[in-house]
Amino acid sequence: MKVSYFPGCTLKTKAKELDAYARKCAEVLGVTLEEIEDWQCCGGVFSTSRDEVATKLSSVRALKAANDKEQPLVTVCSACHNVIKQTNHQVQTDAEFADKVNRYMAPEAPYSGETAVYHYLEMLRDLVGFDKIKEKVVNPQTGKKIAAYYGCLLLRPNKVMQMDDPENPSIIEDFIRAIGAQPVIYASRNECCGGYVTMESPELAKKKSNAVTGNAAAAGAEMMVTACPLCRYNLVKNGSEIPVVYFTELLAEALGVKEDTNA
Amino acid sequence: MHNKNQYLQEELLRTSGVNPKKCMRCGKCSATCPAYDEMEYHPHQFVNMVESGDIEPLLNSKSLYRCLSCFACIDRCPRGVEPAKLVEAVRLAAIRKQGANHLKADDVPAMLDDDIPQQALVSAFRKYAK
Amino acid sequence: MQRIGVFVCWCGSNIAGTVDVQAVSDALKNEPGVVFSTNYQYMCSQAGQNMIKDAVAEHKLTGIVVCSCSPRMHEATFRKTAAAAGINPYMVEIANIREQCSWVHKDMVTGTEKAIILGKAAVAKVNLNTPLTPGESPVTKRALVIGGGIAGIQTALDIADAGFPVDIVEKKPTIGGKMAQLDKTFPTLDCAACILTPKMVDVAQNDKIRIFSYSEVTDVKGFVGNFDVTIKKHARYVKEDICTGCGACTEKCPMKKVPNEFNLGMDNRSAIYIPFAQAVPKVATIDPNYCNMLKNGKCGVCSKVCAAGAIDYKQQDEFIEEKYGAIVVATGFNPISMDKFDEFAYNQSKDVITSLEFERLTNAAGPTAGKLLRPSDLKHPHTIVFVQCVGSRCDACAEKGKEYCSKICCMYTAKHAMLTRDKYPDTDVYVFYIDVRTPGKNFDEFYRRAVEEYGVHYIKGMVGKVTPEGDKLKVQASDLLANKQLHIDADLVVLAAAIEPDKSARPLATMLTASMDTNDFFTEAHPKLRPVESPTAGVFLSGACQGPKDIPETVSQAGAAASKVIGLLAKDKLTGNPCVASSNELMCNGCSTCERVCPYGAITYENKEFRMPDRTTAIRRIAVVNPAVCQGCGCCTVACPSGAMDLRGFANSQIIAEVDAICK
Amino acid sequence: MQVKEYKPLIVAFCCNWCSYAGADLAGNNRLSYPADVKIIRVPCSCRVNPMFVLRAFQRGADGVILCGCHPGDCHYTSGNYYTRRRMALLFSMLDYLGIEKERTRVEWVSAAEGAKFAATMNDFAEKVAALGENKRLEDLRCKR
Repeated sequence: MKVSYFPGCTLKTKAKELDAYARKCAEVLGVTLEEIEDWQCCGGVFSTSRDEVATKLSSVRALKAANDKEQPLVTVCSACHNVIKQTNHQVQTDAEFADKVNRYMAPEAPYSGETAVYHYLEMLRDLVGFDKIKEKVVNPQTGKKIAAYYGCLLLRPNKVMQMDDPENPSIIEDFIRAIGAQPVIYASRNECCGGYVTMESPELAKKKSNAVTGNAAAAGAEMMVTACPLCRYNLVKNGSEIPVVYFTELLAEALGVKEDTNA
Repeated sequence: MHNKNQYLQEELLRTSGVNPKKCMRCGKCSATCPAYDEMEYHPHQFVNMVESGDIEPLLNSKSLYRCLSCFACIDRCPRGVEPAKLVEAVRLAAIRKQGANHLKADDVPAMLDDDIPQQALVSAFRKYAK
Repeated sequence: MQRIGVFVCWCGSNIAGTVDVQAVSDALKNEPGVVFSTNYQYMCSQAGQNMIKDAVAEHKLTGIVVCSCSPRMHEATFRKTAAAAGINPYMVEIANIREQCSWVHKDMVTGTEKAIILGKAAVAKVNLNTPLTPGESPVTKRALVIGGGIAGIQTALDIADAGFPVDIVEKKPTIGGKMAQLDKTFPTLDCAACILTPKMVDVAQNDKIRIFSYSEVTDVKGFVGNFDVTIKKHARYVKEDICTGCGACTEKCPMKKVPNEFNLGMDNRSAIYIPFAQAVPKVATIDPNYCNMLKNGKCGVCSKVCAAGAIDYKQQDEFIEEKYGAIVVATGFNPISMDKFDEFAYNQSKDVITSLEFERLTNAAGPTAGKLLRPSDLKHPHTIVFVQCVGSRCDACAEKGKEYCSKICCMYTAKHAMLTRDKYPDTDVYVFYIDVRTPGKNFDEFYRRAVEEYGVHYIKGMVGKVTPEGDKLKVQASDLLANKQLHIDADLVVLAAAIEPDKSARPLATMLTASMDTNDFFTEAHPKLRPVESPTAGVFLSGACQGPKDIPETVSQAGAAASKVIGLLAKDKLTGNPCVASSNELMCNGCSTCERVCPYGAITYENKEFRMPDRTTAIRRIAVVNPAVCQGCGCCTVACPSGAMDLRGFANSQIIAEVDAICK
Repeated sequence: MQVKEYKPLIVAFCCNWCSYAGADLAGNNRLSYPADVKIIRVPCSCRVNPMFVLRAFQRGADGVILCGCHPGDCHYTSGNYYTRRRMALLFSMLDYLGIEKERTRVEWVSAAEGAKFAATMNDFAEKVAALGENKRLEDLRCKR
C-alpha cells in the first residue's frame, strides 16, 4: 500500500525520531510513505476564520498533491494533521473558500476536498489494522503501564476530526494494547498542555502540563505516549515525573526496528 | 439599543460563522477553558460582548493571545455556539491593523530554548502576528 | 336528476344589508335541478326550518341548498332539519354568503353577484351529492395498557374502577416502573414506595385487571374498538400461579454475581430473582443469561429448594391473542446514556453517578441500605457536586444530547441536595445550574427552602471537566455571577441526565400507526385540546411517553387517558364520519401509493376475484379503506395514480362542479 | 359597447379546519377583501388535486390559491406537507407553461388569523390583477 506522507517541519528538526520511526514501522507493516515533494509548513495552527485564505494554501497544496496521485494523505504530527484535516473540511464545506483557494493556486483541475486525510494512528487502525500489528510485534511491551496523551488536536473539533469519541477516546489505548502493553485511562488525556502559549506564558504551560502529567502519574502510569512534538516538549520541559515518548518510538521497539533506526 | 460597532460586529459574525444568539448562558465554555485564569475576558464574555456590540475592550485585551486553540469550548458547548471561533475572529480584527502585531521578530530569541519545536514558533507567529 | 330546493337567508340585515336576497333566490331558480327557491328572514329559526320541511314535502325535494352563514355555524342544524323532513342529511349544502360574502363586501352589486355565484356552486355540488350513511362498528369492552409504571397503573385502576376489564403489559418482571426506584418525591418528600406500593397491590387485587409481566406486545391489528393484539409472554421458568414469592430460591441460588438492574448495577442479585420486596406479581424469575441450569444444565438448586414446585426449566415463551377496544401507551422514559459526556468522567469513576443512581444510594432498600456512601470506597462523601442539564437543552448540531428540557431535573436535584443537607449537615453541596425551572405547585418554595434553610450552594454556571485523581474528583466549573472559574475537590458528582422515551416506544408506534416526534415522544391528537389522545383513533397516551413529566402530572394525565378510554368503551357502537375515502375496485391497480400517504393506516390490501369478459376469473390486489379508521382528509385521493380513490362528500366530480360553477 | 372593468377571477381552496375558519373570522371582524375571491371548502389542503387547479385555469380563473393549516398544525397531522410538495411541483410546471408564479400560491392561515387571511387575499388579488387576464391555459371552448 502506498500513501502520501506529510512529515511537517518539526519532524525534520526537533522531532526527527518521530519521523524516522514512523517510516521504519510503516515499512515493516507494508505501507510505503511517499513524501510529498516540496511540501511547505502547515502553519502549526488552524485559523477558524473564514476569510483567512493565504495561510491555508500550503495545506491545500499537500492535499492536492496527494489527490493527484490518488493516495490518502498521512501525517504523524498532531498539529499538521489538525491543520490539514480542518483545511480539507473547509474546502469541502465552504464554497467561497474553495473558490478563492483554487483561484490562488490555479491548478489544472480544481481541488474540492477529495483527499482522505489520515493521522498515522488512524492509518494503523483503519488501513493496517491493530490485529495485523499484533501479529507483527516481536518485542511485546508486556507489563508497561502507558498513559495515552491525546491533547487537543487529534480529537477536536470532533465534527471535523472524526477520529474517535472526543471525550472517551480509545484509539491510542487500542494501539497500546496491540503492542502488548497496558493502557492507563485518566481524565486529563484530552486536556491542553498549554500549546504555543508556552512562548509567551511559560507559567500557563507549566500549570497545564503539570496537571496532565500529575493526573497520569496518579492514575498509575509509568510512561506517556503522544503524537505531538509540542505536547512532548511542554510535558518534558515542565518536569514530568514520568517519561514522555512518541508513539512511533514504542511501535518501533515493539516491531523490533528501533535499534536499526538509531544505527 | 444603538450599536456603534454594528459593522465590525457583522464582520466578526460573518468570518467566524458564530451565531451568539444560540448561547443559553450556561458558561460551560468558560468552565472548560484551560486558559481561563490568564484571561481578562473569558470565552462566555466574548460571546456576550460581541453580541451586544461591546467589542473594543476585547480588541485591546491580552485575552486574545491566551486562547490555546484547544477547541474544548467548541466541542463541549451544548448549543453549538463555538466561542473559540469568535475569539479567533476578534484576534484577527486586532492584529490586522497596521503595526498591531502582538509578537515581533526581535522578541523571539529571548523566548527560545534548545528544545522548543518549530511548531511552537510558527504557531505563535500565526496567532500573534499577521 | 335531483329536485333541489334553494333557501336564501336574510339573517336579519346581516346578509340582506349587502346582498339582494330576492335577486339571489330568483337567479338560482333557473339553475339545473332547482325546483324551488325562496328567501326568508331567519332560515335557522323554527319557522325557517319548518319552511324547509314543508317545501321538502310539497316539492318532493331530494337536495337542499341553504344560502346563509358559515357551515361551521349551522350545517348541523340544517342537516337535522333535512333528516326530520325525511331526506338524507348529507344532501344538504351550505353557500356561505354571510362570513365570506356580506360581511366582507361593502356594496350591494358585488355582494349579490358573489352570493349568486356561491349559490350556483352549492347547487352544482348538491346535484352530485349522494346519500351517505355513517358506518357503525362494535366496541370490544376491554382496554390494554402498555407499560406498568405509575402512568399505566393509574390508568388501569381508573378504567377498572368504571367497570371495564383492563390488561397491563409490562416488559419487566414486575410493575412499578421508575417510581418504584425513587426514594422520596418532591415537593412533599413522601416516600415513593409508601405511596406507590399500595397502588401496585390494588392492581394485583383488582379482579378487573390482569397483569402480563415479563411480556411485550408483538403485534397489533385492527382499529378503534376492535384491536387484535398479540402479547408475547417471555418464559420466566417459574410457574407464576404456583410460586408464592417466598424467596427461598433467590437465597440458595449459587449464581449471585448478576448486576442488579433495580439498583442500576450498583450491587448484585442472584440468577433467580424477585426484583424488589414489594414486586407485583411477587414471583421469581430466572435470568437465562446467568442461570447455570439453563446455560449448561448443571445446578438445579432452585428447583430443589422450591417447596411449591414452581420451577420449570422447560417453560417456553407464550403468545396470547386478545381483543381490545382501546389501547393506552404508557411506556415511560429512561435517563440517556452518559457515554457522550465523558468530560464528566462517568465512565472513569464510580463516584460520578446519575441522579437515578443517587436515588438508589439514598434509598433504604438500596445497595447501601440508605446510607449515603460513595460507590468506590463506601466512604461518606463530604463534598457533593450536582450538575444540571446534562444532555438536556442541547443544540441539534451539537450532535449529542436532547434539544428539549427534561423538566424534572431541577426539582429532583433540589430534593437530593436538600435531603443530603438534612441527613448530613457536615456535607457541602453544590448545584450548578443554567436556569432553575420550578413551575409547579409549591415547587419554587421547595427550591428556595433548599437554598435558604438547608444552605445548598446554588451556582449559576456549568461544570466543564471532572478529573478523578486519587480519591478526589477535581471539578472545574464556572461561576458566571462571580465571573470566576471554580475548582472544587469533590467526593461525589451527580449528573442530572436528560431523559428520553423508552426504546420500546418506536417499534410500538409503528405497530399502532401512532405518530411520534423526532425525539420519539408520542404526538398527541392536538397539543392543547386533545393532549391524551394519539391521532390514531382508539390509541391514548399516558405519562412520559408523550413528553417529560413529573409524578403529579403523569397521574393526572393517566386519569385523563382513562376517562377517554371509559368514554369509548361505554359506547356499544361507534358511529363514524361518512365522508371517508373509498376505492373503486375496478380502477384500482393495487400499487400501494395510497397506503403510504395515509396517516392513519386506514388502507389495507386484499386479493379479490374478478370475472373477466371471457368468463375466466382473475385475482387482483385492490385497496380497501376501513371507514372506521379513515378520518377523511383525502390525501390518498390525490396520490392515487389511477383515479380509483375518491372521497365521499368531497368527490372529485363535486369539487370540479364547484370550480366550473365559480368560473362560469 | 360598454367597456367592462377588468375583475380577476380567483379560486381559493381552504381547508375546513384552519383556513376556512380563518376566512370566517375575517368575516366576523368585517375585514374586507375583493369579492373576486371565491372560496371552495375542502377537508384538508391535501384534498386539492392538481387537476382542480388546472381545471380552474382552463375555465378562465386568473389565480388559484390554496390555504391550509400551518406546518405541524394539520388536523390530519401531515396533509399540508403533501400539499406543499405537490403544489411546488405543479406551480413550477405551470410557470414553465407560462402561468406566472404570481398567479398561484400556497399560504398557511390558521383559524385565528382572520387578519392574515384578508391581507393575503388583498395582496394576492392585487398581484393577479396586475398581471391581467390569464389567457395561457384558458380553454376558449369553455368561454362563457
